Amino acid sequence: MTTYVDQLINKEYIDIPKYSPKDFKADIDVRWCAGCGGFSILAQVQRIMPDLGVPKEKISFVSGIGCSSRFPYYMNVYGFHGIHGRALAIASGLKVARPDLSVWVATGDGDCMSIGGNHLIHTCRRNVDINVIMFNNEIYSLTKGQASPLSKVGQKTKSSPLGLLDDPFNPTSLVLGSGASFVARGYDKDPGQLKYLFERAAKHKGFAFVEVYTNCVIFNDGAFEEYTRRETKFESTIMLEHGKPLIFGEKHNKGIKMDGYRPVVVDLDDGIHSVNDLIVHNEQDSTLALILSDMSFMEGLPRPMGVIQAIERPTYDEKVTWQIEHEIEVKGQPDIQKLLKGSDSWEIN
Amino acid sequence: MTTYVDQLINKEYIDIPKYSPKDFKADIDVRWCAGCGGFSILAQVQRIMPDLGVPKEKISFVSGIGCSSRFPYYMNVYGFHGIHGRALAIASGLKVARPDLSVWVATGDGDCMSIGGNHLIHTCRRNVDINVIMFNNEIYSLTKGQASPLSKVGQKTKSSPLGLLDDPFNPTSLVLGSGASFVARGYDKDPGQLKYLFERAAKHKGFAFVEVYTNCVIFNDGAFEEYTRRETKFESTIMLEHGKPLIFGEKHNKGIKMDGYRPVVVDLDDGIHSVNDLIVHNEQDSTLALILSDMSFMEGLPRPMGVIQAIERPTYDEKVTWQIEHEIEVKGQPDIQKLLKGSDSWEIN
Amino acid sequence: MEKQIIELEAATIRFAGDSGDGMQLTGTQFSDTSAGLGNEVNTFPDYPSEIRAPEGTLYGVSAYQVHFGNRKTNTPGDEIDVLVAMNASSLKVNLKHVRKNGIIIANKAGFKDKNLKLAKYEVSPLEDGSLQNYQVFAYDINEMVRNILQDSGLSTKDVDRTKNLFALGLAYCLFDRPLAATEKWLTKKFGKKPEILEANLKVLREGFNFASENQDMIVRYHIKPANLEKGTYRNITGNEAVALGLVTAANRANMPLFLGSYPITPATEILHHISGYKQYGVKHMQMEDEIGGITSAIGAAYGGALAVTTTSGPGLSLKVEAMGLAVILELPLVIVDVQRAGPSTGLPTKPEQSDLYIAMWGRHGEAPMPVLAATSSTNCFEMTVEAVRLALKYMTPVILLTDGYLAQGSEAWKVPDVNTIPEIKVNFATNPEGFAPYNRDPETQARMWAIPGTPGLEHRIGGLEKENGSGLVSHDPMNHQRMCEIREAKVANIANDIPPVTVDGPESGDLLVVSWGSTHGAIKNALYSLRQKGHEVSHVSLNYINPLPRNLEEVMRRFKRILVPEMNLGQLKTLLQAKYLIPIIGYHKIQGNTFTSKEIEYKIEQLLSEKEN
Amino acid sequence: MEKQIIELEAATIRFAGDSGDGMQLTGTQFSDTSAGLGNEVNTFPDYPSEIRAPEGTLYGVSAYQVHFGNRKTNTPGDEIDVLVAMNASSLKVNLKHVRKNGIIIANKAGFKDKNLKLAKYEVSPLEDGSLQNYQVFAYDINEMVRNILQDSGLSTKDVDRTKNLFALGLAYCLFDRPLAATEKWLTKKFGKKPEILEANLKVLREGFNFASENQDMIVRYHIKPANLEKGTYRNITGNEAVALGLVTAANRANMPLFLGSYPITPATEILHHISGYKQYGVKHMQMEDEIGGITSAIGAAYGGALAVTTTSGPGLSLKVEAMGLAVILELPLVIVDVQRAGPSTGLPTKPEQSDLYIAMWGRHGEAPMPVLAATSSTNCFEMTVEAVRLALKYMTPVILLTDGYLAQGSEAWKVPDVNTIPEIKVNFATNPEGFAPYNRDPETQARMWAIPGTPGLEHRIGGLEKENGSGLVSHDPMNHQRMCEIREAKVANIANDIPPVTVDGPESGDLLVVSWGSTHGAIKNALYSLRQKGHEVSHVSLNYINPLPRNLEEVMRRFKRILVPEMNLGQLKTLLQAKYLIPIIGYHKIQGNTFTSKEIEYKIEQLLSEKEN
Ligand SMILES: Cc1ncc(C[n+]2csc(CCOP(=O)(O)OP(=O)(O)O)c2C)c(N)n1
Ligand SMILES: Cc1ncc(C[n+]2csc(CCOP(=O)(O)OP(=O)(O)O)c2C)c(N)n1
Ligand code: SF4
Ligand code: SF4
Ligand SMILES: [Mg+2]
Ligand SMILES: [Mg+2]
Repeated sequence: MTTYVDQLINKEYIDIPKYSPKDFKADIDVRWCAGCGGFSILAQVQRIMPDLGVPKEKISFVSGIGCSSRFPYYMNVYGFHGIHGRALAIASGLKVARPDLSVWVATGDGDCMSIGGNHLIHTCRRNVDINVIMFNNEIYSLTKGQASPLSKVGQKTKSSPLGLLDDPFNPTSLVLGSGASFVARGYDKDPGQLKYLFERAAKHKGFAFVEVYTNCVIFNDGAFEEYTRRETKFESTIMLEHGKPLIFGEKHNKGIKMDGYRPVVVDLDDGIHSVNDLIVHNEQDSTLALILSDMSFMEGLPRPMGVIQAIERPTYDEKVTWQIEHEIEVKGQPDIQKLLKGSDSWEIN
Repeated sequence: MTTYVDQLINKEYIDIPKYSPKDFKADIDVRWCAGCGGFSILAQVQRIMPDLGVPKEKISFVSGIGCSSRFPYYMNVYGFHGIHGRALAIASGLKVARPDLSVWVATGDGDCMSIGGNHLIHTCRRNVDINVIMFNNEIYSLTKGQASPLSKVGQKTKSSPLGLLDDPFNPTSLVLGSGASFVARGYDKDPGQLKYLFERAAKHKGFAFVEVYTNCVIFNDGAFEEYTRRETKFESTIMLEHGKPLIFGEKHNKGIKMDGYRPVVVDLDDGIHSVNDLIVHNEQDSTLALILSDMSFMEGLPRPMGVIQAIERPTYDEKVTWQIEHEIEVKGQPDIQKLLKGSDSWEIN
Repeated sequence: MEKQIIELEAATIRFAGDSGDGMQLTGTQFSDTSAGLGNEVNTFPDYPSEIRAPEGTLYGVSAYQVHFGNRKTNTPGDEIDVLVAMNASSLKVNLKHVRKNGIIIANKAGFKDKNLKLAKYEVSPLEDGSLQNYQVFAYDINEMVRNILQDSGLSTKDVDRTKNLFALGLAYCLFDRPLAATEKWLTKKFGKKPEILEANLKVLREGFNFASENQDMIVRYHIKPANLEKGTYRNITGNEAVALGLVTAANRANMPLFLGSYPITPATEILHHISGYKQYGVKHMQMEDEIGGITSAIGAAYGGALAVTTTSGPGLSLKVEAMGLAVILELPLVIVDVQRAGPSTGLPTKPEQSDLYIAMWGRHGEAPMPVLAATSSTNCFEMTVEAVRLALKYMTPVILLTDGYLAQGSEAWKVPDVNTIPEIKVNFATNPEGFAPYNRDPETQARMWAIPGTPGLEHRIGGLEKENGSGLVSHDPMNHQRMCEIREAKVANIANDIPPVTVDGPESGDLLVVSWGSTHGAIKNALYSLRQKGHEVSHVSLNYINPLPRNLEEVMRRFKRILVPEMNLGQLKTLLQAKYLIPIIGYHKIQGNTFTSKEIEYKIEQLLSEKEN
Repeated sequence: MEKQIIELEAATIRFAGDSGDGMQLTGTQFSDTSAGLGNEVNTFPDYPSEIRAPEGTLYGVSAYQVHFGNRKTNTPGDEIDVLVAMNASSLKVNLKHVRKNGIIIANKAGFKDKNLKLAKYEVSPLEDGSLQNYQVFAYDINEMVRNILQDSGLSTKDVDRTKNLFALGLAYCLFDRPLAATEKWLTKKFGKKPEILEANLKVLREGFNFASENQDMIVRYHIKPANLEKGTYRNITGNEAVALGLVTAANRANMPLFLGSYPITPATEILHHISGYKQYGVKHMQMEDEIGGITSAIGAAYGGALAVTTTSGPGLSLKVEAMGLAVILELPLVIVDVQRAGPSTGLPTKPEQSDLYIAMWGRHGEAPMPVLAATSSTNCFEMTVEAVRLALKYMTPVILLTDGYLAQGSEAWKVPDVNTIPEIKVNFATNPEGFAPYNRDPETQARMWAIPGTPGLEHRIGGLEKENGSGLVSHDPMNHQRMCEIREAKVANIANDIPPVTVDGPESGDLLVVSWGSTHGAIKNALYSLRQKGHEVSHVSLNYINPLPRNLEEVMRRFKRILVPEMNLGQLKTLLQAKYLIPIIGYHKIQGNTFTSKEIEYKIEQLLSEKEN
């Protein structure tokens, strides 16, 4: 007897309706502050949904607690506003129970990397097929302005009025070190790239982590200005493209090469260096990914944006399904009565 | 008025007694199984204690729960057998409250990297000056044989009788990705190197993480045989030494060089390669550390043993002290009465 | 023009407007001024859970209420005498609390079509006669301030921002209060921006003048100073009182203070305050989660610090396992839980008293712990010091319960002289002779406290059951029973070290109201009013919940009926019935806000009349 | 030689030795053989918390006890009739439980000087006359098996390892049991190692023969088969019963099963079993911690699985926050807590009943939840199915309490016919018309369950308070009160859907014993014995704790006195007193083991005699 859940899992879709982004807007006011970076993320997520190739009812958004974690309320799909830090564990259970769903997690830098840190690293390791969007505003916003594990050393926040002592995580290094298979970074003010990254994350079979620099106009306004402002962004960031050399700068005249095991900036106009010296990005090279991520936090080096790594390996949820199929293949269809009886029973007559 | 704690913190030691390892043995039977790898760790820790330059009463061992976490009972210093997964948070509070202490944590692969994962990564990031010895036996022993996050894919354990589906962490990558300042690896059957690594960890100002491959004779016997058996260990491991090229093999005829951004094995006898091609280990190069750690889990490459990284930066606990000193310097000696009065009081007469 | 002066015992004013309208600031100024005049003062800020809700919406209304009087005010007041409504939504949301014939000062500029629509009014309430039961004074304050500042050179945006000060000036006039304190405060705040300062002062004064010259507003209220003890006073919220209580207690115990915490509304301000006290040698760690918060504190306690962790409901739930560890370790630890409405995330910005169960019983195994509760914002200070005293004296974790209402509301507080607060004695073990970590003080049953760094006392402790005395791990059955009983008796025995309850009202009779925590104030006011009507009702207000004061049972037995009003579904009721087998009449309000005095009054009158039938 | 046959109703044998002596296996064999003969059987393994404690030590003793009889045995037995002691330590540790005149079979080889020293004996108890109150049979079993196997070619180590089978053979002879079942089992186990098999069979038989020919051992005990229902039987531990109950319930509900868990003694075996059931489509995740265990289960429940999480005390403490989430989400979830001795790590391998408080009240906010308790190892199966039924029918998390004693002890279990277990109906919402996620079933108050994948029912839920019906986030005060009351009423209402309590004994009278969970068995045996002495005492055994069965109060009121024995300091007592205001006589044993029947019997006799005075 197939269960209702099995029916849903196995349902075949002949033609999925043609959606527009509007179909994914929930009928509710978005309660973020005017100017919040979240709006840009929401718009891009809603833009890519129609083309996922997934019927609306098969999409689920899970979140924790925070301004960012209000996200599911704004999406007209299945939504689960969880508790602080637990979105990824909830989503893991959901995805394993329901591999047919497209499972997304919206989370903040605190929700994801502070209280949720343990679930994050283990979900990376297991490679559960979940798409995570981490709204990084380098602050706790919903609770009105305390330091997050991504806040800067020395930063004055409500919980560090005399200057923050903690060193922050390098968030992409953390997830790479934990075994994440897809890692990318974008920012709220570049909607085109965001859209691309969300599409890539959706397509990636396995755990996909997208960090988004998200301006909080109230509690940490301008935290990412250096990387997003027209005047500075060309020098302070580098856009990664698979197969392309690492070139940056407003005039495309700077590059990154390896000096021993360390990346350094070279001037392409210095008559000494050429494009051939430069690192060529390869999304499938795990060591390169570590180098690029590590470089993000190095003084004098631009911050890589885009897809840092995209390496597929079997996902946890599909392995669960395979193991069940394999067991049934080997041992036959289940017989509960036999299970109850066990191997050492006796009869009383 | 100085507090009793202040007196302890500020106490000066003219001469510390000459200890022998025996002074650090607690008067209690060690309740590990005969042959447990833990004995080797215990012996080496007791051996290095006399030379720490720290009076016995200033040493504290903290642990969680597990076979390995019984460790503090066996040391005749201050000991705290905590709850599962929380050793590092307990130790952080202890070290911040008591920067005068030499604080050590004994933990298992489950205690440290499963339930304790969040405290681990945050303690790495903050760089609290704690020395961590992680007894990695790739299994939950105290609970009698379930998979740990370091168990191997496909491994049959009590909780994965049909084969484990989870991909394990690469533990050194996890801590490096989290910002650990000192990272090393040794194994129970090489006591000499263990002693060296513990000494180095003790000397390192900041968070020091030593992973020790620890054989559990009962629930995961032989898990590390490849790396510890005479017949295979020379080909399957490489001993890192600062400033030395990466050479390994029973006949010292193999080396590791970089091929692009990836480490590869070269044959030093092939007439093509020489020592000059090889990576030279540098404990202070964070990128190299990532490469070496990543290489640990790569097919065909030897597993690095020894100090993978040792980079000092200010510790969290000393920054706390500095901030207090700075505040007193700037604002003067504290006056509680003034604090209570606040800035907006009024008088009623 | 002659004004009609009305003498009042107490009054309540509420400033309400959009989140951006500066109502919190306006309310604070009014409160400070009143307190400075010698009034008793209680305040409560009431703001949306959204950070910046969209302008003009119903859920974006932000308000600040001030209750002030010549006698103890006890609560921020349940009925509003004067409502300042800066827009239509703020009127809509607050009108139901304005007393009949109360005054409404409305800013007409906030009642345009757009505002009405957002407030879901069809017609302007200022025009449709629906406010006939109130005294309404509606002016276009935006226009007025633009006129006042037309030559100031300030931008319209800056000009419009001063409108709250116009309203404040008006309110000052209405209640016959001087401008001086606010003028001084403005001068301090805008000292470096003279044009802004000038504009603000001008608007404030013009507001006052407008009211004093206005023909319609002929009534003036006058409230005499309260009969306050001499001394230095300040306003204090419950959260700040806890923070200051901790620093003070650490000082009295001559111990370093350590706070391990994680932000959570409405407890976070304790962390904010403490994190600014570095000058006082206070250490704090904002940990990765609440489990880290409490376990780092336990580590610090082990190291000899006065260790504290602060949180609210969801965080308390996460600390449960570690609280059990603290119990078996018998280490001193103060756990402050600022209660909010649950279950789960619930109504995170709203107060509730529903963490009593978890505080009493929320741990696996037998893990008893003293539970204290603060009854007012200022009482938070005293109970914090008391929690520290008990934790240190009895070597035990102690839970202090406050709630969002006490935590964020404020009261005028007589600043105590630190030296009059009793010293807290702590005896660290230092003598190796005969030392064992679970040797106990024969009187308190507190175990010895030996901290790392003390030569010769090296020992091991942990979460496994340990032998009484030696502290060695023990699986001995009788020892376990004994240790469980000792831990329970140690806490129960604290009953001999805390004040017996006192009865407010007759010592025996028909009806006794028993309350705990923040319902205190509303009940006090209800009884005040009932007594004026000639009813004799008694009240016991509990600060100690575990153990209960030793005379409580006897006191309760002197009454025929016991009423327990709680902001939950009957948690103290469960406890009292279980302990004393005395039937309790529960009165359960669980609506994300406290009881009003009127509600209590009504409930009691109902009970009294039932009796008469 | 003629043997003296003694007919017994029941007997208790305990096999005790070093951890490496194979006592668990020996005991299991004895139990299986007895059960196969048609006896009622209860067993309990008792092993050290160390994995491999050092040889010969007191704390390294491992034992397995079997209680078997021709009537319901109920417990593993409190007094030992026959103790097999393979070394000095095992005698020392277990002697106090051997009844007067009981039999002790001792392996002399385990009483050498080294053993005596480790067991802290000055002189050998086999020689100093201290065992005169027992029938002692001491032989050098090591030597005997070496003789028996001298030509086997096996190593001494392998030879020595067979000594437990010699003892088993002896025991079989003593109790007149056949060897066939164990022979069969050995054959299956060592089929591939014929020399080992041969040796084992030989030693087993020689043990039997030795006893039958031995001049001293003239007594034989005979225990008739019990009057068991016809059917298929097996031994089952409480943990396996839970695992099988879950799979069965999932089958009856036609739902996929999902377990999110984290290992912890003594609950881990549930995870072990479930993780082997892949063939049955069961999914499980061993999560990183207990919080992940429960939250992954909540995620799976949201996705439409029958979701379960299993743990013991410390793990339950960690799940507290997420349990509150499940309450407000109103999603079905089964939480199994296998209780062990706390607080904190406590005595991790020992049973206790001290998680009742946390199960009832251990959540912030008002977060009521049904609480069930299993009373025996086999009852774990039924109560698991029942927990699933209630969770699914009422859309609520349900806690099932078992304990280490039930979990690891085993009983003979009549395997049920799956098809006789009632189907569990689950109605997923599928119709978009008028759908709202918090619309409720008028009878059960269960909300609608709409799961992802269902077209047209897209909606959002979460931990914030929500409007009844629509499920939209709501800060409305009255809605919050209503929702809190609905959640409470929904659970309370389950009282109408569970069986009323039945009284074992007279329906009214002087003394009623009320118990919950695993104390059931000891009380049953005590009452059996008391009745034989002519005492009329009644007993109510609770499977349902929240809500309590609807007739319980009335039943209790029919008795003058109520005794509640619990393995804690009075947790059910607190609950009953709070609910019914009926005074309870508590009897609190908290020693890491259960009550013996004798203790209960004695306590009751004492109460009865007090009455007589
Ligand atoms: C268990 C628990 N602890 C703490 C909180 C309080 N809390 C809510 S959101 C939050 C942090 C939010 O920061 P982030 O995840 O960065 O989200 P943002 O608001 O910045 O988008 C905290 C501490 C909570 N709700 N639950
Ligand atoms: C909160 C909690 N969860 C689970 C347990 C059970 N437990 C004790 S030790 C352990 C794992 C031990 O594994 P590891 O840390 O690798 O230590 P080892 O025994 O292998 O040295 C577990 C799951 C516990 N004591 N507390
Ligand atoms: S407070 Fe910050 S993060 Fe939150 S909604 Fe406003 S701008 Fe966005
Ligand atoms: S079970 Fe394994 S880890 Fe534990 S003491 Fe024995 S050998 Fe060591
Ligand atoms: Mg944030
Ligand atoms: Mg381990």
